[in-house]
Amino acid sequence: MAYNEPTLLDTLAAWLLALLWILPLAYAVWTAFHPAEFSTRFALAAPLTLDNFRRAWEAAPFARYFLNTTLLVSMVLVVQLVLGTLAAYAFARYRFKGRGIAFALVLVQLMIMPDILLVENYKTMAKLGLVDTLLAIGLPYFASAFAIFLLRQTFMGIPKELDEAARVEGASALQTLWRVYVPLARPVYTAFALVSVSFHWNNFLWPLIITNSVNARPLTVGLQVFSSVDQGVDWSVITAATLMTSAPLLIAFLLFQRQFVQSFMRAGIK
Amino acid sequence: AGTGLVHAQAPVELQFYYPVAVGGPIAKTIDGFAAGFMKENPGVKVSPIYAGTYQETIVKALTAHKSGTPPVTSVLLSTDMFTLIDEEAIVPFDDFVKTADDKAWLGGFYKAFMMNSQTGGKTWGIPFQRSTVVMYWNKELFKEAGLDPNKPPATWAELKDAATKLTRKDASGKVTQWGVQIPSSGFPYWLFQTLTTPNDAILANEAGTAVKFDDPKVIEALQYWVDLGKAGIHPPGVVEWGTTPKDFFEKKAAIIYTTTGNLTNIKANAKFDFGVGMIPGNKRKGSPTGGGNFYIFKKSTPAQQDAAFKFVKWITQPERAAQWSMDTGYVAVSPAAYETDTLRKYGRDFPAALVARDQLPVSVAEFSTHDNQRVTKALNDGLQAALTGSKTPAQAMQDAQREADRILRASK
Amino acid sequence: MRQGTAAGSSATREAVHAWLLLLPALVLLVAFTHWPAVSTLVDSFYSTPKGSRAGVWVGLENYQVMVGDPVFWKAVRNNLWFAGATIPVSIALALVMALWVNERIAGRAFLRMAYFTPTVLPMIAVANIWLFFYTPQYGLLEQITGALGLPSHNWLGSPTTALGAVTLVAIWKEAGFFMIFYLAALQTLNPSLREAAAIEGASRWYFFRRVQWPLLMPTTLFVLVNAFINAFRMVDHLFVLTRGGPDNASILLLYHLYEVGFSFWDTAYASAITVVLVVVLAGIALFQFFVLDRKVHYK
Amino acid sequence: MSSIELIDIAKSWGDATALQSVNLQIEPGSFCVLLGPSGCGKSTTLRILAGLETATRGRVVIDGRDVTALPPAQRGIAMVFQNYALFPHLSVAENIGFGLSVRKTPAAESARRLREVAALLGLDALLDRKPSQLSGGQQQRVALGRALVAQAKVCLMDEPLSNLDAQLRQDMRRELRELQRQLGLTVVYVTHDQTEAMSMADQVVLLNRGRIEQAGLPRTLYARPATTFAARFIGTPAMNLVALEGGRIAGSEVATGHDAAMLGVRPEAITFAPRGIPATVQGLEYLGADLVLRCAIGSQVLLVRTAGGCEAAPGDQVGLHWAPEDSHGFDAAGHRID
Amino acid sequence: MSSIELIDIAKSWGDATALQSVNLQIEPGSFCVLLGPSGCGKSTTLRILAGLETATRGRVVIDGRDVTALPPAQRGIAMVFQNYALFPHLSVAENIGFGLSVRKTPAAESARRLREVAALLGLDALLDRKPSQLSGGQQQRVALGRALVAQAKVCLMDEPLSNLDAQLRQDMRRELRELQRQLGLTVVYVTHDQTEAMSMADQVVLLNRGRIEQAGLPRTLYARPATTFAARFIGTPAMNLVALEGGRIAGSEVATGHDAAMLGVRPEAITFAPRGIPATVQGLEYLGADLVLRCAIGSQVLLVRTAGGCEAAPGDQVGLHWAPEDSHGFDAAGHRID
Ligand SMILES: Nc1ncnc2c1ncn2[C@@H]1O[C@H](COP(=O)(O)OP(=O)(O)OP(=O)(O)O)[C@@H](O)[C@H]1O
Ligand SMILES: Nc1ncnc2c1ncn2[C@@H]1O[C@H](COP(=O)(O)OP(=O)(O)OP(=O)(O)O)[C@@H](O)[C@H]1O
Ligand SMILES: [Mg+2]
Ligand SMILES: [Mg+2]
Repeated sequence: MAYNEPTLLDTLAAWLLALLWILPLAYAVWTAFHPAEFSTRFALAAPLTLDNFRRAWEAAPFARYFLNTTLLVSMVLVVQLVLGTLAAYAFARYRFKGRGIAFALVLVQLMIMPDILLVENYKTMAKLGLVDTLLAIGLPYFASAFAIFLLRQTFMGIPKELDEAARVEGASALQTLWRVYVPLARPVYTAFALVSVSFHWNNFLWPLIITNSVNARPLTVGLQVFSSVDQGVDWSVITAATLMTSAPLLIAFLLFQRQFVQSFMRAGIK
Repeated sequence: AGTGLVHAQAPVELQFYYPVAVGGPIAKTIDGFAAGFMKENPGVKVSPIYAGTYQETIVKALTAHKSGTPPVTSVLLSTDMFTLIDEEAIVPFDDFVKTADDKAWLGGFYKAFMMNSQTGGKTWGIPFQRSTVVMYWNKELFKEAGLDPNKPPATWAELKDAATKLTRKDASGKVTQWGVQIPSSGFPYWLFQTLTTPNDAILANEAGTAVKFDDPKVIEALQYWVDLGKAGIHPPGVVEWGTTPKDFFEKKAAIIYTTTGNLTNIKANAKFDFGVGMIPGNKRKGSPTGGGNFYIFKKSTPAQQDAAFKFVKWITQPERAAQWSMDTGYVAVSPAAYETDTLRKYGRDFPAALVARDQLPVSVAEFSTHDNQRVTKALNDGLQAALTGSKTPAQAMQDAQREADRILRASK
Repeated sequence: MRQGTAAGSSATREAVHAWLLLLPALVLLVAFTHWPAVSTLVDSFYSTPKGSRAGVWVGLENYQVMVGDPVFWKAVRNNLWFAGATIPVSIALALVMALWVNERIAGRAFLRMAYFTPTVLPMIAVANIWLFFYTPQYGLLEQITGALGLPSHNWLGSPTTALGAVTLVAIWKEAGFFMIFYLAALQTLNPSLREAAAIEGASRWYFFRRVQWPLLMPTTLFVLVNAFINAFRMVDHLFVLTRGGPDNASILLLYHLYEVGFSFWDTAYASAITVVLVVVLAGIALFQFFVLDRKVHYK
Repeated sequence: MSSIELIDIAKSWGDATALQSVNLQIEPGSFCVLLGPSGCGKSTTLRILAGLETATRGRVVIDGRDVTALPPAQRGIAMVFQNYALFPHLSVAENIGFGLSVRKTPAAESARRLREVAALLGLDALLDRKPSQLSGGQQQRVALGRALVAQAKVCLMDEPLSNLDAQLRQDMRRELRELQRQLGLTVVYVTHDQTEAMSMADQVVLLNRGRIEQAGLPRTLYARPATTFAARFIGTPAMNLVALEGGRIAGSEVATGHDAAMLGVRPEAITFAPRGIPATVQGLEYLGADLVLRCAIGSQVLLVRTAGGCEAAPGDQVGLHWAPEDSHGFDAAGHRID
Repeated sequence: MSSIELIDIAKSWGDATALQSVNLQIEPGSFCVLLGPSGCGKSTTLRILAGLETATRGRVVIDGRDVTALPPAQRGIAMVFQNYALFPHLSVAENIGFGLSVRKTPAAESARRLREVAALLGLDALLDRKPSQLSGGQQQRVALGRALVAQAKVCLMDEPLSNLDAQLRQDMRRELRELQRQLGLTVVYVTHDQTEAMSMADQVVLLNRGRIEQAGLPRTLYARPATTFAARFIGTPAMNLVALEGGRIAGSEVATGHDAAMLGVRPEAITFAPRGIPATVQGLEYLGADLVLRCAIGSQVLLVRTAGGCEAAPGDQVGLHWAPEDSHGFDAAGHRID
């Protein structure tokens, strides 16, 4: 209904903010498709070119990197979601001794910068013989405090009646989780998936350090080639490479943002 | 040639980390070298591993080292030598230099490059992708300013003079074109050496245990830099390294100081006639070298180290060095490389490429000490403080000196 | 009596279930976070090992060094400033964005994507693009201010604006990121509450203040804790933009920590900074969490 | 006092049609009850009136003003939602006072009104509770309270008493009706309870499958149902509808003197008379005050309501009687024949 | 068939006491109705039985097995929630079939049962809808369907018909009762509708403020209320409770022959008799089939239920009569005097 809908003023403000926010992307698009001399000048008559993309594509085995990255982010996402869901459920719906401490221990992961743990984790991977594998890139991120925390908050907000109804129907804890909590938290899963995929798609330092061969290396390692500033920033090729690597993410976002539209909690509970 | 009789069935694994610090298909060139080497040495399997920027490469290398599985060899900054020695991560090359041929090879590099590769009488690194700072100038702008485009400033006084003429302002008094631009972000100390060296000051001793930031000659050099800014012919504040070439292309700066590694880039993107010249002198001429050396890691097996040595020697042979220089814009590391046909021809067609070489005889080591990055930071902070006007040059350098002394106390 | 034990055994069973659910995550956490973190703590009481010279026990010396380290204190001050700006601004922006794109606003899909771009774009590229925006003379900002006839300014190169400039990038990055979580949370709110409020004649602001905001508290708590931590963790863009300069004007704690750890290779001192950083962060974040969690309305 | 007019309202979601063409006029200050089977469109009608749902077609006029395109807040209405729609994080007092604080009613005034409403609804002791700490009926009362406290000129109530016990419900009915009269409210009230409809309504509107089946005074709907649907829907137990075959009760020789397809007689209009129409008791249902007998005549079955104390057993033979004015004739299409 | 026993159950949340000490025995295969005013603890009792709430004290025994500490899934029960608790993300079919698929009932079998239940509840056409696309009554039927399809031995229903129209409700009642008999279910049923309680229950349990006020056969509760509370609660309109002063109706000279503090007479037990007790009609309420008159005797007011067709007007003088066996005496504490 007309109620609470954004006014014209809102729409204007929202668009203004959006234009500001998308400026870097817009700049990337402009620069990537134009010759280098137009990377700082915005002339409508500027000729279009795909040369920047060609240069970027040739600089590293991007096809292989795409494959690696896709495998990596899928693996990480799936494991994060599974482990995060289980743990979040325990925190949200069980009362047990040590819950506060366990949760604090999980939260602490948020504060510890993963890069600080590089050396130790490298040692562990070396011991496990995992150096230079996709698994090694993902392993430290499998248990995500971020996911656990987010899902806990979400699960706590799911009406208790639905949990009760499922249990009365004979569902075990895991069945309840799978059939009630998970589907109801779908927008949040979508949100987390987008964020996790974006993060691991773009994660750089750890993958660089723990991998050596093209077989295990992700996209960002290829992308990094262009960021070298010893000879100055070449915006044309950086932006082309960025668009090339980020395009799948942007498209995925456009597709998945629809998942947010569905709201569930309308009926069934008085 | 007959030294390495290796069993074919047990190839020696040779992991080799390299950074990429300039544009271009560097990975392809390196892979090509590796393949070429393996063809000639079937007993060795070289795996070149791209390891990011210099900084990321050393993080990767030292992380691996600390976990007991370092690469066999790696290209790292020449200035990381002391750090690597202190970490006991590398071995000197001297142990592998056995034959006369080896000795000749080792003696064949430019002295300026070896300054950063040797200490305490030992050779710890072999120059590979080396550079130096040179001056680029826009000939068109020179013409417009009524200067001789083929006669770049050769002294501080000339530089200041030319820069003054080259500075342009619009009606509102806003500068639209700077006379000269010396970047000061990231590694200001390196660019600063283009001022201290001509002023006949050497910032660190060869052992890397003492620095002389508060030397009046150093302060004077800094004062010159600051004065360029105060005179309104050099951009104020800290100037970004990464955008400096672009500033040059955009004619926002008529003269810039930057690495020879930028030559290819500038050649490709400058839409005007430009010149490459030696850094203007004052009391003398001179510029620091920079870039990366090969190191051999201690925790690898003797067989691997031997193979690495062979590889390093192979890859720095004049033909390879020449090719590398052409592909990347780095300075070839030995005079012999410049004697090769390829480079000779290249130099003929593109004389600017030879400026760095010509400058090498007066070049000095890139600033490096024990606890290198920490001391460097002290210097960088001081430089930036002076350039942004929050301290006087003298004050800034005295503070930096005090800090450096404190840090280096432990190394003495 | 019997009832007591029956209830007791059911509580035990619950606890066993809960721990089983937690187990996989906890094992990985301990292996890849807590264990290394503990060894960091231990390292902070030793001197930095150099080569074959193992670290020796130095007690609190590394911490004393920290207290006397002016760069550390500069980083602390900068970081507090940075946090004070990024946390409220990015949360507020995220919320406003989410409220907008949750409604049937014109061009909703585009707006959502626009706000989300900071999360999608890799930091390497983003930082370089922002570098262009900030570049004096022909940078985007200059082109705009120049068109308006304002004087030129070296945003990243002057100590007065460098920190503000990197803060802006952080806000840009964070707001779009948190927007996603607010958006997801808004979708799980019961729409009939909006109808009830509509009938009561509540204005949008009132509805937001009295209904949406309190019901979004679980998400706000999540976002707040993360924003707080990120204010101390988000330094990637510094590597490209200012490297903490000029003269440490934009240095942040974690960047300083990286310098100490990966440039100076003073791992012991880095450990000490890590320990302090983690302890302070954990203290504040856990305090936030455990105090606020009680006040948050969950269903 | 506000008048309400619904003009040719229709509503569908995709294939699902909730309302077909509803035309309705509600007098200012009157109490209109919407009745009808589950899913017939009562709530939808209310929600369109409130502006919570946009009608697919038609106009809503309140007080002569076309409000079709107006948001709910500008229509000057209060509403009790069928699903309560309480704010889960607000206390009972805050829930009830929500609208008051929106409208910035002075504190003293709102406190007074809150107190009054809470007392009326028996919620005094629960004002600090959250909805989740209330029983179903208590929640419903809070929802009712939120609507009452607003004192809007038009009040829409969607089954506001369905979860209350009989006694409370009766009290509430009386109070509501009183309040409505006092304040001159126009109330549109959905209920499935006929007693409620009958005792409270100035006008009863009977909906069936998204159409108005009959609208009028309660007495009219009871005494002169316009269709068999209306006849069957109103009254408990429902009106007996007996199939006729040539004026006789189907399967029997009993002539009725009606030339209709169906004959309707209310169970409470039938009395026992020794010389009445002979019938057989087939079963009985005990309802406390009443007893409902199932009696067969020919192939047809009639329910008869009698006093609870009555002694009867299945198999008994009884004589049934009803007055001619208590019988209603319907044609084959189910329309009343007069 | 399962028996149920509640032994000394108490429940409180902090200060708020919902149940004080409930002892209840429910026969296997019987239909037990919980009655009581809003907030008296009916839902709480059901929830404790289901294992959704832990009693503060006491034990729950089902089929002789102490299930106090058992989780809901292991108690072999089905339940209709007062607030439905439908899964918003599942379709009607999936909601109803939830328990079946959780228990891995074979597909053919579940499809059959689903079909049957849907047909029974008139939900056939709505099986693919989401709960948000249903009307209130339809949602309630889905909730009912979910419990019925399970065919658990014990079925708990919390006001399962409150949002249905009278007709559907009557059909449902009959169907439920039939199903219960057929399958031998033990049903515990909460309602606020006395007709429902009276017509369906084998045993009625009247709760008041967390205590059992009276439990027994429906007829007993109606005919012999143990307390004034029970007397007033059961029956619509409620039983008249007239204060006596020395055996006389307060404020009048009418002697009753009772030595009690209160005299109870049901409105439907009162008839008009020219020579009855003189009274004045004060008001009337039209209920369709019935008319309820408010008549004053002395300072006391009595309700009288009479046929809807009766003509009476306020101010009329009437004579009232009731049989001695229809009058109930209560002492000052409200307990029945026999
Ligand atoms: N979580 C809770 N905290 C405190 N009090 C509660 C809570 N849940 C219920 N109560 C109180 O317990 C009492 C009994 O509640 P219950 O839901 O059993 O009532 P009920 O008999 O089902 O009433 P209704 O017919 O209105 O549904 C009520 O007074 C209610 O306010
Ligand atoms: N969002 C929707 N999508 C599709 N159909 C809907 C939707 N909402 C309601 N309906 C259908 O519209 C019809 C009318 O619904 P409405 O809620 O008005 O019924 P009602 O008369 O209030 O019934 P009840 O007495 O059961 O509450 C129902 O058949 C329902 O299934
Ligand atoms: Mg409805
Ligand atoms: Mg209840």
